[in-house]
Amino acid sequence: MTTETMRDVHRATTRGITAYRGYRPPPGMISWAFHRITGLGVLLFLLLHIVDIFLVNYGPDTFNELLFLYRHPVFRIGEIILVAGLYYHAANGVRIILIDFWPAAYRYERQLFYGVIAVFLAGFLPTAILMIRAILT
Amino acid sequence: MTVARPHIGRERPSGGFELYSWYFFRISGLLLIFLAIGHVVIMHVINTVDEIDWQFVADRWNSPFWRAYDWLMLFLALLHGLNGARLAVDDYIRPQGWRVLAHSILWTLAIVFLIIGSIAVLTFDPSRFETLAQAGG
Amino acid sequence: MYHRFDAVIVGAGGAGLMAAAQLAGQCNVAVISKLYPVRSHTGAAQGGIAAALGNVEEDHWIWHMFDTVKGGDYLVDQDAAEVLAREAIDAIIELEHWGFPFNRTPDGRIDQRRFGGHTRNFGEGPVRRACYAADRTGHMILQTLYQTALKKQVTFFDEFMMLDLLLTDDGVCTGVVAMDIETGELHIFHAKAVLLATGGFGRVYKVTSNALAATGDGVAIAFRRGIPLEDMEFYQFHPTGIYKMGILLSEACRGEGGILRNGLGERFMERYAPTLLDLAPRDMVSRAIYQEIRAGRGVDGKDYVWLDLTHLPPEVIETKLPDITDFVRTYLGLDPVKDLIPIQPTAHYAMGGIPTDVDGRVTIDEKNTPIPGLYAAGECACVSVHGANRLGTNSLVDLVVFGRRAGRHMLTFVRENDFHPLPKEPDYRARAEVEWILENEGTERVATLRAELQEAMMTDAGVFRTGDGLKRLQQKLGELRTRYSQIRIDDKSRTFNMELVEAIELGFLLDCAEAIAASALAREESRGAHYREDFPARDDANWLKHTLIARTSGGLQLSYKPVVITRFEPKERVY
Amino acid sequence: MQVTLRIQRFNPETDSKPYYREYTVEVEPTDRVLDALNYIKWYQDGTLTFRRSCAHGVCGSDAMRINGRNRLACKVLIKDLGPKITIEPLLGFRIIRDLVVDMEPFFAQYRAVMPYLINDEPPPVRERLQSPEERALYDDTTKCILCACCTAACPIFWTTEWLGPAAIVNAHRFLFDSRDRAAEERLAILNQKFGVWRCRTIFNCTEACPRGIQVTNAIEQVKRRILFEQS
Ligand SMILES: Cc1cc2nc3c(=O)[nH]c(=O)nc-3n(C[C@H](O)[C@H](O)[C@H](O)COP(=O)(O)OP(=O)(O)OC[C@H]3O[C@@H](n4cnc5c(N)ncnc54)[C@H](O)[C@@H]3O)c2cc1C
Ligand code: HEM
Ligand code: SF4
Ligand code: F3S
Ligand code: FES
Repeated sequence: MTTETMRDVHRATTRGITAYRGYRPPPGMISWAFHRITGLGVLLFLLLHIVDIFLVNYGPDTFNELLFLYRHPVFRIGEIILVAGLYYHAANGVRIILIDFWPAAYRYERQLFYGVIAVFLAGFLPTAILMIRAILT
Repeated sequence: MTVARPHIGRERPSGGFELYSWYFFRISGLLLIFLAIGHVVIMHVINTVDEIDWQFVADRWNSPFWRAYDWLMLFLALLHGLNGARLAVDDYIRPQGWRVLAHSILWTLAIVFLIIGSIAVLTFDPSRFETLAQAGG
Repeated sequence: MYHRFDAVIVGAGGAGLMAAAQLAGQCNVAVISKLYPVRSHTGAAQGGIAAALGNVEEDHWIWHMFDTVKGGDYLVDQDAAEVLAREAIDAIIELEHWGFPFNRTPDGRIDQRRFGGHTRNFGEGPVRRACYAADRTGHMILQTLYQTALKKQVTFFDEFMMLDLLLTDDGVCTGVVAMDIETGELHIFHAKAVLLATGGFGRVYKVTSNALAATGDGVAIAFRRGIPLEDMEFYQFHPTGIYKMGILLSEACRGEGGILRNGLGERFMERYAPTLLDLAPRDMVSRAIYQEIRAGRGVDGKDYVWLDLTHLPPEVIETKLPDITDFVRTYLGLDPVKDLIPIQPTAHYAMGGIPTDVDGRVTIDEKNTPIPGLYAAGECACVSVHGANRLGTNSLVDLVVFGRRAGRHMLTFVRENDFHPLPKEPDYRARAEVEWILENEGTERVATLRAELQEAMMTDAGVFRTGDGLKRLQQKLGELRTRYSQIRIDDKSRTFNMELVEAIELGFLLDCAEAIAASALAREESRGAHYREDFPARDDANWLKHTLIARTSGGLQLSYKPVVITRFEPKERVY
Repeated sequence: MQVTLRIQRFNPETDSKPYYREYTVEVEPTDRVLDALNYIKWYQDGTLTFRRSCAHGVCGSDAMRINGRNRLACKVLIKDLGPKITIEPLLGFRIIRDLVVDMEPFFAQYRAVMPYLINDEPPPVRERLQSPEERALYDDTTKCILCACCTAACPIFWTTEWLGPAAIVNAHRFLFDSRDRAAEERLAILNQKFGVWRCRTIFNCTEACPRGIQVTNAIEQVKRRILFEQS
């Protein structure tokens, strides 16, 4: 089948993103949804971050002025979420890579998923405590 | 009517890009565990945004190591993330025209951000501002 | 809508697809099926397909032929049985070359296992003759044949239901009429040759291993068009169906060493078949089970007994009978490794059907006169290789051997003959039937009638039969026939009207039931699967002959044709 | 016991869009969902439309969404679902009527991977040899009954064009068969844009497969095969 016919077939049948609501998601689907959301979220932050880092070239005044934004409480909370997202994305990414390259891994799909949650929490909780403490002081 | 279309004959399509993209996700992902998480831990956990300012960046980028580190992270994360965004585009935008447009935007973003990011990381010269500051102060 | 094909095959089970594979690429062929081909009931077959390959122990086609003849209680046409046993070997090899994933022996050849009634050296003891792929042999056959048909670019009309067969007044077959189920539209298929491969009619019985779609459509349509049906009284009950549900637990369970036990825990087959024990032919085992139950030795006084696999090594159960294990776990919540399985005989296979010769040509009388252009193969046909009782694994052989022969004969036929003109208004009968059912404003529900039919058939035309019972059954069928003209369906739309389909199918079931009842009442002897309590002995002097039953304007008409005997003289059947 | 089935209905002749109807039936806990559906069709509302045939999970006719997950109606028992059951057609396909969807695109995907043995070498007189170990490599994927539970459970299939897990399972069945000679062509098809790389290892397919096929594993094996053979 050519790409063209593949597309025809699909055009007549697809339900689009609304279909997500119609399926009671198994763990794998949840983990993927989070992987995608966190990946895109981190990307968004990265793009912003590149812009602001570019501003170092405009000298300390411009740059430091901008930093006030970063110190705003809303941003501080966003920062924690960013870290959470990245940790989750990294842990789940490792799970995916394991499934890809370790032939027996599919048997432990559920366990690996719980492993991701465990690794995520183990990394994130101490980080979060440190970060919250920093905000409060 | 469900008359089966005659089956489509043997053909030898070409592919390849998706394979490299898939591979790149995994390799860059593994490297990003060290780069991105290391970065986040250093910049957002051990140090906090309270401590970070223009001078902090300037000091850090005195070392070629950190410059290389940051540039590699920028490069990998940007391509990894935008490639991920491309997957999302393929999933959610199906009209051919819109899809081409979205892909063009992603590629443009990749090039533009790679350039401004590289300018920031590679061409930043703090001494320029130090002399300026001294001269002005 | 009008279509024109050299050959049209109705039914995409093993028989239909095997024939299609012969014709594809050689002539213009279409396959019509009311189900998607891979949904056909061949896919449910479990245990195996017999062929005397001799891969694991010595075996010869003539032993296979003998077992087939003896298993069929000598009602088998021996010329056909010889073709079956000889060509089985070729057919299996051909299937293997097409990709069939057989289980293998350690040296890489096709593995074989034991099955009921298959013996070494004319009955000395069990032999390993059944080639298999775990317990999904039928699934693999169906898949392999469908794949081959795709490879050969066969044209499929999926979810098209045949409603009528087009015969001219001078008795030539010119095509079929079918309904596109999705739209309700009628299509006329004009053809030089037509093959009926529509499968069995297990749904005339209440407890059956057959699919809901196994409603004898082809058999009934042929019957309605004046073609006689052969040996309809012989209907096989498989001993091991899941209690109440009828889901089949293959004979392979016993082939791998499973044992039947009554309520007292006894291995009761010792009393009925001392040599082959649990692997005796199905008719004998089914009767034995009922005799135990009648003698009060069913489990808890109920109408079931146990199938015991618990003594088998767990890995045999898991690897050689995985699907069966899955059925037992899913539907009974039991684990065959540890638990006894409640079983009961289940209606399984029609030995009778549309009479054909060894080339699949449909014949219409005692002299085997063929109808030009009409063929039948598979469970809907009766070449008579199964006689009064089919051996396990012989049906799949039947499909591939005679499906193949029918296909090849059709090919020569379509090359040598031209299209015959269609009769005038070819679809008027089918159209009338559809419109009648859609518009009838009666009071009877299809499901109620069907349930009563199945109940009556189970009681009076099941494993045990009596003259009185069959007469009572005929009366009941007459009553159901009248009530059928009073049906009313809720669904009046054209799009995918499954209620309409079920109503049409009920009509087919009634036809099959009538043929069974009348044939069974006439045969005053017991042979194979046909057991008359009022005539418990086999009577070769009067009854070593095939029944033919035809629908004529003056009612049902019975006639008989002789059995072909070539190598083996009828003997008493002991195991 | 009494159960309530909430069933999505749609008849293109009379309805502009799907809607739900509730039915209450008396069933045994050990009955199949299919039994309940049949009961409704036979004795309450003949217009309810669904496909079915074998009634014991081997023909693949009655794949549908039961309480939000793709299942065969004949392989789910009432007792495992409780008294409230929601039944909807498979996602991602055009609805023909009620629970019946157009399966043609699904079979088109299947045909696209050349699902048949290709070996143009003249065959031996007897069978081609294959060791039990070689046979075991593709055993799992021969079990597929083409029910579409997997493909219709894959979120990628709902939103974009791709071969889907069932087609890959059937490609796997031949790719890992030692008798087949067309691996290169099949891998080339699977390496295309809409091929295996669209799979994001979501595992919905494996979770849904009524035959217990390790669908994701099969897809991963194909990916690795392309990776190590093509690059
Ligand atoms: C549970 C079970 C297990 C079995 N196990 C074994 C075994 O181990 N070994 C063995 O040898 N045999 C076995 N059998 C018997 C064997 O499987 C069947 O007899 C055989 O598969 C019948 O094949 P067929 O091609 O004649 O028909 P089927 O496979 O039943 O196909 C019938 C075809 O006809 C089509 N059709 C029907 N009516 C119409 C119509 N009106 N219009 C259009 N198309 C129509 C259907 O769609 C279908 O495609 C088993 C049977 C059952 C039920
Ligand atoms: C920290 C280590 C990281 C690892 C181990 C990792 C791993 C992965 C992997 C393996 C994939 C491929 C998923 C698939 O093919 O199904 C992926 C996808 C993705 N990654 Fe990362 N990644 C990391 C960091 C990042 C970062 C920093 C970003 C953002 C800039 C990012 C954004 C994305 C996006 C958007 C996707 C696409 C998700 C999808 O649509 O399925 N990742 N990641
Ligand atoms: S892989 Fe499983 S779920 Fe998918 S079509 Fe085959 S049997 Fe159905
Ligand atoms: S659900 Fe879909 S994404 Fe892959 S693992 Fe299964 S095919
Ligand atoms: S009816 Fe055959 S799979 Fe459910």
